[in-house]
Amino acid sequence: MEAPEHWAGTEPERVLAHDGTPVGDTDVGLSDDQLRAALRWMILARRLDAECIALQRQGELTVYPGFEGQEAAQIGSALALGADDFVWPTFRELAAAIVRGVDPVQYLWYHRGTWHGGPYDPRATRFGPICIPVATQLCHAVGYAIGVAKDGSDAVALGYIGDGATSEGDFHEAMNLAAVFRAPAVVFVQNNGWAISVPTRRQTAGEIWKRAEGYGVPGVRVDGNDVLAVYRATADAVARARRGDGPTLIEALTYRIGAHSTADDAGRYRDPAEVEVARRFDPIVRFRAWMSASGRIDEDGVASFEDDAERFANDVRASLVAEGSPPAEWMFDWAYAEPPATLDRQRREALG
Amino acid sequence: MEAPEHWAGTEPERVLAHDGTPVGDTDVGLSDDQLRAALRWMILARRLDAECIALQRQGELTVYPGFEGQEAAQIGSALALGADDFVWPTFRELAAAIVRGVDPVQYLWYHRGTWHGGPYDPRATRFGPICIPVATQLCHAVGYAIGVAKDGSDAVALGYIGDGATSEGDFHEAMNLAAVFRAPAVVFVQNNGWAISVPTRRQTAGEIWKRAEGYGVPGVRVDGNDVLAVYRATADAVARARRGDGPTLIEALTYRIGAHSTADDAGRYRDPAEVEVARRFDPIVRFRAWMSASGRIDEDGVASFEDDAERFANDVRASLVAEGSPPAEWMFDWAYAEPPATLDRQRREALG
Amino acid sequence: MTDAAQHTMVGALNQALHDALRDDDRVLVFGEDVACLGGVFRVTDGLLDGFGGDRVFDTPISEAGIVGAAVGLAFAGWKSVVEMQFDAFSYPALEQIIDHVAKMRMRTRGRVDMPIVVRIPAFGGIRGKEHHGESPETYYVHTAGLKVVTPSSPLDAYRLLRHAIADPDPVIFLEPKSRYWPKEAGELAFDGPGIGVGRVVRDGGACTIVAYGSMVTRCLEAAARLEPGGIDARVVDLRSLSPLDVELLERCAVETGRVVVVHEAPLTLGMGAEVAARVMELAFDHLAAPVARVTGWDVPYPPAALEQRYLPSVERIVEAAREVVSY
Amino acid sequence: MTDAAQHTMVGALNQALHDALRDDDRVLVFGEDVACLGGVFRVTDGLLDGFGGDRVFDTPISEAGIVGAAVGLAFAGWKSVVEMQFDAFSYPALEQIIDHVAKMRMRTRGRVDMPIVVRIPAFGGIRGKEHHGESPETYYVHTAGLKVVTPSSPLDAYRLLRHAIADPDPVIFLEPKSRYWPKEAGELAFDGPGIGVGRVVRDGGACTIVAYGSMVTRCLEAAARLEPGGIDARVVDLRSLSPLDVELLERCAVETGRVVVVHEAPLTLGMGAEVAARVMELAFDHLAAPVARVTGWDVPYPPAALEQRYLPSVERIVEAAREVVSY
Ligand SMILES: Cc1ncc(C[n+]2csc(CCOP(=O)(O)OP(=O)(O)O)c2C)c(N)n1
Ligand SMILES: Cc1ncc(C[n+]2csc(CCOP(=O)(O)OP(=O)(O)O)c2C)c(N)n1
Ligand SMILES: [Mg+2]
Ligand SMILES: [Mg+2]
Repeated sequence: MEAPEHWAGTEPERVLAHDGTPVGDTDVGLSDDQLRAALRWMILARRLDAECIALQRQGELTVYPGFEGQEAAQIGSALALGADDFVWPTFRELAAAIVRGVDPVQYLWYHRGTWHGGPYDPRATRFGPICIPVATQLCHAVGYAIGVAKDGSDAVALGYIGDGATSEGDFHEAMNLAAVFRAPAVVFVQNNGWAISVPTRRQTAGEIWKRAEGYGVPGVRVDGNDVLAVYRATADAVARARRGDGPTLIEALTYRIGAHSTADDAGRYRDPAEVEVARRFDPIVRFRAWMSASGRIDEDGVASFEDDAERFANDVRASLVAEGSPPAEWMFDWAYAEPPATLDRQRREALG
Repeated sequence: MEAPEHWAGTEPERVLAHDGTPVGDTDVGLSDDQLRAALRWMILARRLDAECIALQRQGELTVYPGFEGQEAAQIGSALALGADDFVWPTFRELAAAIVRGVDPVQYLWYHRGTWHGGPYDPRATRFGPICIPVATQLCHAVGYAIGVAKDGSDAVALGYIGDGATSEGDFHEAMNLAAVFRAPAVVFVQNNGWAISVPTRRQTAGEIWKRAEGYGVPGVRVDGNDVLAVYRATADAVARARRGDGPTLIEALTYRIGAHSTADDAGRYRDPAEVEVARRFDPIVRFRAWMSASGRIDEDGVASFEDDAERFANDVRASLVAEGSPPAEWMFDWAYAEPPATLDRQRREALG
Repeated sequence: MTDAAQHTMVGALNQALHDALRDDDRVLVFGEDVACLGGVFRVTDGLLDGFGGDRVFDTPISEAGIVGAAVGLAFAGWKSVVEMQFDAFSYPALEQIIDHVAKMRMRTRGRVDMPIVVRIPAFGGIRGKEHHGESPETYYVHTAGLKVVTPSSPLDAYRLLRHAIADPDPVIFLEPKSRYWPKEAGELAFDGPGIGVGRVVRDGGACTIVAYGSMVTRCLEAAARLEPGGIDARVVDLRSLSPLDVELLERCAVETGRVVVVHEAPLTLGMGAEVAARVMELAFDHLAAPVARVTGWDVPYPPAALEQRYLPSVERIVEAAREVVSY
Repeated sequence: MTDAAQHTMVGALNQALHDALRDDDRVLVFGEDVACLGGVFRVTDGLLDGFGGDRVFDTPISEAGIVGAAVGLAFAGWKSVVEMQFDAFSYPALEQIIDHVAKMRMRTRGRVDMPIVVRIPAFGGIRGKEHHGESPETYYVHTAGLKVVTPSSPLDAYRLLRHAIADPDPVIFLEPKSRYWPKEAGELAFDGPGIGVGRVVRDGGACTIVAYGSMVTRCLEAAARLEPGGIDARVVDLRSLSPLDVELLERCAVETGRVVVVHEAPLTLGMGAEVAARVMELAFDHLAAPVARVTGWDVPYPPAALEQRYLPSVERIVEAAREVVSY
């Protein structure tokens, strides 16, 4: 196998070849500092992902869905957003979350079973609550986009979604509503080849980006392991949305290197050889190769990022394991703005 | 306005120009007798539609959704089906129903408020129950198609749906499932320009037939007022499905001449001028013009069809108004295969 | 608006939407056919003209998308009043309502309110087609995080809808179709009992008949029929199905000792079950008879020809009241 | 299978599916991740190898489509056993279930059966993520036309699933996740009580504790704790939530005069409401105390860290039993 099978078909937009040699204009609008920051985020994210898997094994997290291999897709797209833009994530966008400034410890409250959705402030961070029912968040993204446009803001909503989730009715309803209302929204599909045990070819018989035309909106297929291409495709879509030209559907071809989650045993349904092939297309290796070849970073620079990553991961672990259990009152505090009398009685029974 | 606005964009497949002059191969696989039968069905259907509206005005039907203007779309597609093929209708396919041999009186039990879904035998008639929650029937069509294929039958399922209903998640899920399982299904969209008060342009920003490519299946746009073109497009799709080559999405451009239903006042949202324009594209006038011009039928022939239609409509009326109310037992007889004890008690209370 | 003014429920609801749009520029009204057409029941008639397409707009046929969009709009600070065209057509939105509308506030630890009103023309009795006469209240009342209300009269419809739109929590607003057209005289006013409060619409000491929405009138008719026989029945309009006015239920149960609960929805796990359970919990020692439930049967809602054989009739209500009184 | 054999509920369900596929070649098993993976809980493990991809297959992530397809398959004479991966993920299919699965038989005047089984890993207690610990039974039990069952033990899980698959009517089959792994010894057998029949799992005369699914074990623990205090509690496993075994409820209420009902679902309109209402209707004169409901709170299901503060604890059940007995 040359490459993961779901990458077949239409060639995706690409700036860097798999080995890091440029095949397109590498000036995607990122300064050298920003490029170094992107590489740093990718190194930090991967290290954090590994730490989370370790934390889960040690019982500090309940279940954790890793994102190894998807760093370019998440970080390239997240970096293309402005401060006012709003992200509507699934359950696998921890990399995008930290880039957007979400406190990883608060984010991990979710995977620790401390609180639903992530207790960070979604309005302040412009990062929506972790969303489990697949595809439902896209409807929120579109509604939000319609709403900010009504206020004359030029903010954009970006909704992440996986390949498997595109089979849900909510994907369709959200896409169609976004198109009809020309909502300033970007639907970013991370096609990582798998939906738990189901490969993309059994999820759909077409190419996901091609669905765009049916909605009358632009569709883009991009190499999701090429951070520069992902950045450019997302930046273009965001600019289009800001201009008032409506939504864009982006399919980013990437790969889920790990199992679906720490609760999953991919060995039951996936040939390890496929993963080995996919590893040859590592997004960090590729970007780093170009960064050094183009003299933008040297060994020491990378080493310092790795040190940062080590510290970052250790800090997250330290703060997370120090977190206690939430008070039981929390069950009752936010079910309603003012709890009805009947619920107050239950609260007393539960806490008293 | 030259033509209804939702007909703009991609030119639909067409055999007869609006004035009835051939613009394509008129040999679509129908013998002269079959062509005359098609014209006869169209004349009968329109007359029956008018009768139903009268019946509703006289209180013999509760609410009735007319199909004037959609005769070619419904009859052309229904005639392209084989005896074993199965139709999954919406609430507006009375014309297709009679072509398929459904007893119109039994069908109208539904609009009379006598029984849900139509009390005709859906298995014997190969015509599914009248379906109200829009788009839901497409999932049934696809499941049925998957099922008959498992039995090695070469039967095909055809699901009708309206333009408005294509915005529902079930449209998407059904299309995607059909494509993934290469189900022998045909999804036939009657785009009549309106979904109650919402015009197609506010229902979707794209062209409906173009959604097909996103699912990896063929899509066809056909002139829904050209019975020959509709027949050919449907026959091709049915043949493809029979061959095991999977589903097809057909968008038939037609027009809803009447209001959404007898309960609707289209004057509140639709410019009557638009209807006048649409009337110029009458499917019966067009087909009849070609039939006579090509010497396939003469005035007497048409007159005899109109007499048949008159008799047909009168017979339907006579039998329908003779129908009494259903016995109250029916409420309890079929809720479960064997009613649970608790329900038996309710039954006695209700009937005793 | 003069005291003499006569209002239908459709008119009162329309006025409530109009006044809410006027008083709060964060309020939006959208759904299927609500703008140009003014709704299939005309409840939103004229709102497009009055407030423009930015605040009152038609959507594609996408109930899940409509409700999901309302969730996103809430994050952007908008208060959505959406319409589900008929009872059964709210079911495609149940996932969005149960998973997000009801839970988002708790999920975000109170940081994000969900001031969403989902208007649903509900219940039967209008000779509607299949899926046009259902009583969906149980699905919503059982869902923690939602409030569920239903008016029984035009004036109360105005008040309840204003309260629902002003509420920071999501409210499922069930409109009794069969009561859309009867008139009531009086002034449409916001003040008065809000959500969570039931009301006694007829006083009496022999028994309490509990109902809501479309059934309240029938219960009043039943009470009138019972009077000559010496049974003066109290009639309670719950108004708020969630939260329930348990204080009122307790008081009536204690004072009358006999309770009948009436609704169109099927018996099993219909509101009557909760009312019966609460009454027993709160007034067991005062009950002289078991709480009687007069409801629709445990079968799918029947066609128009049979709906009056399905819905609680005045006769059945009278019968049940006589039984609890003579128990 | 020898009598000594030990079975987990996962194993018993897997065997039931295997045996149903073997005994009836019209049975199909499909859903998300059920074939290659064998289900996220391994309930469908090995079925693909045993019966091939034509009868056991994975689907795209489309709950509405999956259930809708099952309806069409029923018209083609197939009996579908579909899996909704977790409780909350059955909500996207509610429209298909309420509008079609439950009503198609009546709609077609009995001409078309809907032999569909919707398997749903349900209830909480496994420290699951949001939407992975809900109790959806009320939504289904209130829907006329459906049957709803839930087993509490491996042997009964086998029996109930076989009965569900053999039933001509649609059955919602709720699997208590938290009881998937404990073992039970015995022979997996089809015969024995079917749908509509509850069972007494512990005899006793002081009071009756009614439960189902995951809560049955806790109620047995509670009963054991009550015994030393001289309270011999009877424990009833409803098994069938719809139809309800009202004869059994009546008999137990009459014989013990005191009833406690326990479930994970929120109090309001949870099964306890129906049980309480029925018990009052059927045994009012025999009741020495109001029926007590020990349930989840009326809030969204909490995160793992708090779920044991939400679920009925053995202590709360014991407490409630003491109260009804000493009432
Ligand atoms: C409505 C719904 N159905 C089922 C699930 C269970 N589930 C969780 S993740 C998942 C697979 C998602 O695959 P994909 O969309 O490709 O995202 P990925 O896991 O690859 O990031 C499924 C089926 C769910 N979360 N929501
Ligand atoms: C799920 C659902 N939502 C809403 C409705 C109410 N409704 C009935 S017909 C209709 C419009 C359908 O338009 P279209 O699909 O174009 O079919 P047409 O009426 O033009 O034949 C609507 C919104 C419904 N029947 N089902
Ligand atoms: Mg994936
Ligand atoms: Mg239409």
